Amino acid sequence: MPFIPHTDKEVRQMLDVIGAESIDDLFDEIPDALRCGSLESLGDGLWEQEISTLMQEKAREDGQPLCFIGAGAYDHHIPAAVWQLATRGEYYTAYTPYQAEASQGTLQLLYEYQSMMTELMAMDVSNASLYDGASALAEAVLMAVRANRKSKSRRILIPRALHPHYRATVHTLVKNQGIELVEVAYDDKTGQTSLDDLNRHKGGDFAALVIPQPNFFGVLEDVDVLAGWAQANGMLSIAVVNPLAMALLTPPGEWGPQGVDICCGEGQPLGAPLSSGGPYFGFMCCSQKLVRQMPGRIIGRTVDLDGREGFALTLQAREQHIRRSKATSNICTNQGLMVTAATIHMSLMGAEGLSRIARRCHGNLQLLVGKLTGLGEIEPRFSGSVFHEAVLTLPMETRQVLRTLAAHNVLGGFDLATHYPELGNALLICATENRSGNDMDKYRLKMEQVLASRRQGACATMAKFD
Amino acid sequence: MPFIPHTDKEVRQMLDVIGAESIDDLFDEIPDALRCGSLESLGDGLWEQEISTLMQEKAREDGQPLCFIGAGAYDHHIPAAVWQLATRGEYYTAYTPYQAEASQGTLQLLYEYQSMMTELMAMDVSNASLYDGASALAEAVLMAVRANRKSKSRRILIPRALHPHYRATVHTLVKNQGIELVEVAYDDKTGQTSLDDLNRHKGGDFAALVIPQPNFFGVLEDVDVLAGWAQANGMLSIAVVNPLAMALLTPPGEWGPQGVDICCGEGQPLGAPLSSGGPYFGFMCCSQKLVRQMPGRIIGRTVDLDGREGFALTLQAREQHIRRSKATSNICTNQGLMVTAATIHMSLMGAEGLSRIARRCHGNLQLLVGKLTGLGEIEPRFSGSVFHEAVLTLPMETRQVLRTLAAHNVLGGFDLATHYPELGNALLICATENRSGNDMDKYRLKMEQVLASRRQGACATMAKFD
Amino acid sequence: MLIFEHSKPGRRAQAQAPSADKPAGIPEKLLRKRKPRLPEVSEMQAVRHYTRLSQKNFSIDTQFYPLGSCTMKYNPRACNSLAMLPGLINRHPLAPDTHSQGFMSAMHELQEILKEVTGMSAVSLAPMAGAQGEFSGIAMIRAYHDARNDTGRTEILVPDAAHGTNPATAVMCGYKAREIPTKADGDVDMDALQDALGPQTAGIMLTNPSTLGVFERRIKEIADRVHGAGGLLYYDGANLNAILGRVRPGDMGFDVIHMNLHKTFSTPHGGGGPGAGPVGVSERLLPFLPIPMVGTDGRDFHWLTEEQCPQSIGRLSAFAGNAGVLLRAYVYAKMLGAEGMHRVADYSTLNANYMLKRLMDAGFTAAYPERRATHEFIITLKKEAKELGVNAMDFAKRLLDYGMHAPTTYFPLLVPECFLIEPTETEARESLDAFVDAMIQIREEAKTDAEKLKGAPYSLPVRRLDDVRAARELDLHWQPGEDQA
Amino acid sequence: MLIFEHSKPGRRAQAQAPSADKPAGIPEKLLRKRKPRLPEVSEMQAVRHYTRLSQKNFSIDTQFYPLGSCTMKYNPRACNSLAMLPGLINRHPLAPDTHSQGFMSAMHELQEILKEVTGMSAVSLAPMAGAQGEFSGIAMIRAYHDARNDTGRTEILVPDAAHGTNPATAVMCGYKAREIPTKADGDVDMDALQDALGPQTAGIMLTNPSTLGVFERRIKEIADRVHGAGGLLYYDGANLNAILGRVRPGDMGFDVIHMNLHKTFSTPHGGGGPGAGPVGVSERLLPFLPIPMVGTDGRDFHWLTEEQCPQSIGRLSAFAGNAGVLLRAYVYAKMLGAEGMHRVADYSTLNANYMLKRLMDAGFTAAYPERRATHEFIITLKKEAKELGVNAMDFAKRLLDYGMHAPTTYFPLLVPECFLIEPTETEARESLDAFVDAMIQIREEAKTDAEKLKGAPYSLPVRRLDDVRAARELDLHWQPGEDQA
Ligand SMILES: Cc1ncc(COP(=O)(O)O)c(C=O)c1O
Ligand SMILES: Cc1ncc(COP(=O)(O)O)c(C=O)c1O
Repeated sequence: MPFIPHTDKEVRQMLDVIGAESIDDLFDEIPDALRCGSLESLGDGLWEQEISTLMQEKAREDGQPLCFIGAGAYDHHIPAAVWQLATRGEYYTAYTPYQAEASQGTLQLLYEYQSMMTELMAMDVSNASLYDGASALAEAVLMAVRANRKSKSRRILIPRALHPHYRATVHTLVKNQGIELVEVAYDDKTGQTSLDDLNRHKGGDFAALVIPQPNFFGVLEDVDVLAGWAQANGMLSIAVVNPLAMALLTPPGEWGPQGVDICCGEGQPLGAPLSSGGPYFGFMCCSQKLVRQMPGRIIGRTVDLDGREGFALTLQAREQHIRRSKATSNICTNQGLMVTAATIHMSLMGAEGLSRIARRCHGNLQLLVGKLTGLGEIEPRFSGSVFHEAVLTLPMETRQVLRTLAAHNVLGGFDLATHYPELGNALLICATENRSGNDMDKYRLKMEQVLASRRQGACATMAKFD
Repeated sequence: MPFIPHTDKEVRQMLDVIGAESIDDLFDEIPDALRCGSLESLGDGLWEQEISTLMQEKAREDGQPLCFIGAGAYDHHIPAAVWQLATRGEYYTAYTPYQAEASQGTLQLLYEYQSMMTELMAMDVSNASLYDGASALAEAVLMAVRANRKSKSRRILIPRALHPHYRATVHTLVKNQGIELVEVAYDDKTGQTSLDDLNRHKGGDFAALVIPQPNFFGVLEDVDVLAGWAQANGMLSIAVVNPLAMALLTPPGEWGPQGVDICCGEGQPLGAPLSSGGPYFGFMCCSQKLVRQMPGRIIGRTVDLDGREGFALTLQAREQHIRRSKATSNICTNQGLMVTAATIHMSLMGAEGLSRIARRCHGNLQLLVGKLTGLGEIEPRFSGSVFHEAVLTLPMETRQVLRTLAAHNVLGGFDLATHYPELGNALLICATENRSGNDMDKYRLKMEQVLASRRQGACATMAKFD
Repeated sequence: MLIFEHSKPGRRAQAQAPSADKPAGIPEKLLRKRKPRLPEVSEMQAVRHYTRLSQKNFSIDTQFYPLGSCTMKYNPRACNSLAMLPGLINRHPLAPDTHSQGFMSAMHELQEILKEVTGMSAVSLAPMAGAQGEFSGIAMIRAYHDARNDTGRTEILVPDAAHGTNPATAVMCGYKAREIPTKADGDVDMDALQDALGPQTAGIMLTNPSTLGVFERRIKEIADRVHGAGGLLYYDGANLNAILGRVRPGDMGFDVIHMNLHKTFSTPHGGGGPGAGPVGVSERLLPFLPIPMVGTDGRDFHWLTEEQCPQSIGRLSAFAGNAGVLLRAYVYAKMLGAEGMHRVADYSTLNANYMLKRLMDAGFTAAYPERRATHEFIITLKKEAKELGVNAMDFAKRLLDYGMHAPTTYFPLLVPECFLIEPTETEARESLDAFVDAMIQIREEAKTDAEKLKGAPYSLPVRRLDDVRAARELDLHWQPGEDQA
Repeated sequence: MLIFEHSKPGRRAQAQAPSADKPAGIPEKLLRKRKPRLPEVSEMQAVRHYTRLSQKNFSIDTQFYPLGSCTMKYNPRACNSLAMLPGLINRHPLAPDTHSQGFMSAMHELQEILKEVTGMSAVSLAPMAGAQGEFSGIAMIRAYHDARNDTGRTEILVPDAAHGTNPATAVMCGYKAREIPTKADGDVDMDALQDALGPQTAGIMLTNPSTLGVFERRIKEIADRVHGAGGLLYYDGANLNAILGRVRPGDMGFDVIHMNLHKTFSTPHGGGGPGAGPVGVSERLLPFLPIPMVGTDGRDFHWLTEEQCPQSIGRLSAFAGNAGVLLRAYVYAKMLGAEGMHRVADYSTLNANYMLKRLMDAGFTAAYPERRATHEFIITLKKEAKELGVNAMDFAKRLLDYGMHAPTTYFPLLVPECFLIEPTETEARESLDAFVDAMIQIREEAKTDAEKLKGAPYSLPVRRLDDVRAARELDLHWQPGEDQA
């Protein structure tokens, strides 16, 4: 019986104290008719060696391909110290710091995290995390609807150039409250959110405009204009940003005449491994005046009975455990451990380190685009300047190309066909600092072979190449 | 400059305090003629991402073969908790507990380790580690020569059936003190140390007899007889044992009429990964009366000024930092972290757990021997009962067999040809609990193919099989 | 000392980022002008700072942590290391199926395991915590009614003892949350329930055992009545630990449930997450499960998304939820097997009943003295508050000095001066005894020096903190310049 | 509380070992009758116990640790994780070359790196710590003389300041250790050296900078004289950190050296090891290097053993030394590169000189006030002992209360009331200042309340321990039955 410390003798002694005959007796309030069988389909438990072997096999099976997919999850180097510290039992096996005095480690760390995020985003306040980037945007939308006193509308302007999964997630999470997402088109040439299309909504009543930076295509938006437009039209502005990019790009707090109202995004680039999509964490910052509308935990600095500095959960009156049905959100457990990792990650990298990584990724992307377009039949799809990711147009079906590349253990990028059929044979690529020059050359070579075999009309034989 | 915290400003300020112009000035006592160049062949430093990639490549290169080699290093399962705890900074980055009050963690752990080892070996006292099993035996030999007041001899009886690398190591480490190792033959039929050969030395003046259990062939010695023989002949007895086996087999403290005087061995099976042969740790226990002859650190329990229990290094008068040229050994840094792991490992396994693993390994060996001898042309070499390892005789050159198996990523065992040419085509095999039935079947299949292709006189074509 | 106070301009952890070129092709106006003032520390300074900070936490790995409703049981270390194997941790969420069979096979098997232990027809692993599981569940109930054009249902019933996430979730799904009172014996007030039911009832959210630490005995009747009124039953799985292998939500009549894998399946709480809150449903809610899920043709595994599940309530996250947490739960479940699963409930229940009995024998007041404890139970310190002038908070803070984390205090709200105590199955009897002994001791201290108790804790990095000031004089981040002060 | 005191008969960490058959084929008389009384605890109990125990340690990751002669610098976390990559950690030491090229290439490159930084002709990585490196070095000197039939050499010269391992090593190699005194300025007494030299001289063991924290300026002259007498020079590499990239032992005239990779190359000290003590030699000692080493044909790598090295002093361990430690050193060296290596000496020297100056300015007494500090230095608290009645031990224990590990005390033996202080290059100036401030503060405390100081430490898990009792009433292991007491 793994993990259970009781000896037979103790069980008998404890039952004696209780005054019960057997453990079965302790379940005597459960109606007989409801009792279940023995879960036998679960089989025997494995001991640690067996499960280790099994997991190693599964890990091996997935083959560690060479990956040029970004699309919202990025393969960054994480300093070894980050997870060696974050998995220390004292962080790993504690819970939400309800007893502040016994949780100063986590609390101070979260306060430091909030400090780092407000700096990075140039915003007034930060919460201590939400689930992920997509759901954080949903919370931001709900918050904007609550907070925008000027608007009676439950409508939100959301760019089509925003990550399609984010749009889907927001839809799931807000539709039941009657909130409507109105799509803003992108400019077919630049890939930026279309000002023309936006201007169609001028004068309309919307609670907020969502502004991605960079957008899903890697294209950089003209954020000053967009933030200014929102303000001028009585809407709140919600930034959705890549936090690593913010070491390099103008942060949301400085967009337009007075910065955005809310900013949020995916924290994964700050120390979370790819890990099949999670756990990551959503971050959220806002202006001071909106702090009481913020969802999630917030940590404050205060003093103890002796006047010594200490940290505690604060503004709990926003939260479900106090406010119940009137809470700003139902969120309870959030992504504490990922924030622990992110805080350590940011401490190790510093502003200069993050900026260097951002520049390196960006440099790699440019290299890769150069290598692939150098093959002659591949073109950048958009003219807008990009950061870290870009869309290419291929001379043949993207799905076909990717499948052949994958057979050679190269994941060539993200196929835009499903979400943006209007783009034709479009491919979203990314090359983080973890991709070397050799890696990119390998990609180029494989791509060259795909294109060559297409010219020979013999794509099917490609698998023979090496 | 990795790992150096100084900013340029600080350097200037610090130099000002010192009253120096530059860092170069601080080296002005080094004669000019001795100054060296810039070490440029070392090249540029790699950042963490680069060295990570490099090490991953090297690790991949070695291919994680299926391993049936034992021969003194065993691929056991190590509970995940062991190294997650042992690499906690407080254990990993502390040093020898010279300041006892600031090192109670390590000190108590070492005291617990000593307690576990005396229990496992049924001996009076244990030290806190030596380098490895082979060098521990050398220390035991030196200790026996110092301690055996009855004998004036500097000669030691050492079985040929002891690990050849142990014999070589002991030779290196003791020969300069004029100590002579006299080999005792093994019985060609049983594989046990030959009593007949031993009796040739009856009445001779020897400081000690070394008794392995099991011996290098995996064969179990008749330890009661050997320990009794040593005592009867005025020699000290030195046991060299596999600590895991001691969960199952009679421990050295109970051999013969009154147990051995010294026991030592390789601690690796207690929580140290294979890791290319190290770091492991040597353990050593002895009878109470020899404690002041023991090399290495020893921890004692004592009290503090308030009468509270605490732990400290003790009997330091044996050690080089106090006794200098009169110390029992020159050992200083030993294998603390490995002992930390071993202590946690033993706590998790308990006596029952160790015994189960020992039995499982033993069961696997028997399975494997059965599978291989079932092929018809392979025979067990010795008739003596074995634990965990065994010698087989092959119908063709061992080296050739192993090479072909290795080409199929199976490491088939240890070739005895170099160290025991008299054994002919002999192979030492081992199958720990980490080898599954499938693994053993794979070995059998590959061996079958080797034998088959030999029959067809076409060993060279073997590489084509799968 | 804050990490910022270790910072010096120009200091860097230089092993962590090589120099890099100026970014090409990005218009100047989009580039950041002023660097964010993140800490500038050496690698060792960061390591030392966060190592020492960690030591200021209580945690399962260091203390008994009987925080009711949170199931703070041992988190096996193997779950951590196996979920972090290079091949798993480096898998991109959008990797093609050809490079995902290992991962997907584990996820599929986890779906099957969770179906089996809960008695539901299908499971989606997508929700990222309990509250998101609740959201999915209630959204599915809504989708179900909508699909049947049964649009007049506007209320979700919630017992007054329910966790705060329940009513908050109902509201997030566009419902009104209506409270149902509890009877003195801890069961739902059936009359009040009957009164509340009607054509406006979309469903009810229950956990069983309830947050009062007792098993709702009339669950079948409740199910019948709610179903009779056209509503559906939602099971809040936070307390699943109590009944694993004993009784299954599906068999009790629930239509939809969530599980807290960070509780029942022992994934770590991480100082506040990440968790995972998979949802299971009965046949009729199956079309509405959140995506993505893993499907199989019996040989290979593939993702089920919008295409295959057009009626799904949709996507809850950018990718597939907290995959790394799910892997940990998978490892845990595989290690337990059928028998281990069963024993979780057995021993967590044994521990709770033992503690309850010992506390009652020592003169403490059980909130539901006539009832069996489940995996947790409640005592009320009302009497002590009145007679000795020390309340539940004082006991809680003083327990910290005794080296134990406090139980959940002041929740559920309906029990005054309440301690919700959950020892979990992984605690040895010694911990339970030590807790009871500490409680007795603290009561003695209260008798002789109540004031002293009110000053507790004394042995922690800080003494009792001023929450009021924290909320009034908001100080939510470090201010540049502080380190120079 | 000892782990044994958490034990209960029959309790087990059951995830860790499945049941197994009775062993077949082993004669009954060889089987153990009584089980060893190892702890019987649950996995959580072990984890909790050893997590909490760890918190009772000072370490580099938690405190400033200026333990002279030990080079307690930051141990990069990447070295740990990369040396523990699955492929590396699972490699069997006897795996064939076909399955070892990755590992061997790293070892070969490390040999080359160490040659370069020390200026020696060849390096063997075999020794498992400094003392075993010393053994190998002196054994090689002996082998050299023997090979030349120069058998009358029976003495190894050792300065009185030398580390204890030096004379102990000489004896282990069958030599007599003869002490050479040090002059008041910290350099070796050349006259005494000259007197000691003779046909009986096998060699001399030196470290430079010496353990007195000063650079031996007349090293070339010493080398000439010792060589002139037919002896060889051994370099104790414990202090290599001070001179990396500034001066090389090979260039100073040493014939053989060891390095402490756990010092200079920042592999962790692990609470007392493991270390690694590779040896480097000049051309004439090359044939005698300990085996195994890694050789190469320019393309592939192979082991060099007895066969290729018939004159080798032989094997020092069962396999190839502390390979995992060597991998950590390799990673460290690769991260540093040429420039990083150089900076180690620069900044460790800067830190030491800064601390020395600040302490002197504060009125503390340098042992060698006229000399530059190297990477470490000595102060003597003789004056404080006399005037205030508190000795170096009292200062040391009180420093612990200030949250810093004490320097090395009472070594080298020739300096009374001695503190050997080695800050290392990875400490920030703040740590150095905090140490100096603490020393000043402690001296103030001594002036007002010397008795209090003698009771230090006060803030650690225990107060000052009774070493005398520990050695007199030997209690070296737990006794079964204690837990029942
Ligand atoms: C009874 C109950 N329901 C729901 C929840 C919410 O779960 P989570 O924190 O994972 O969102 C909790 C957890 O705190 C709980 O205890
Ligand atoms: C000067 C000096 N020489 C030799 C040694 C011995 O090294 P090790 O402890 O690695 O055996 C040490 C280390 O303590 C030392 O400081």
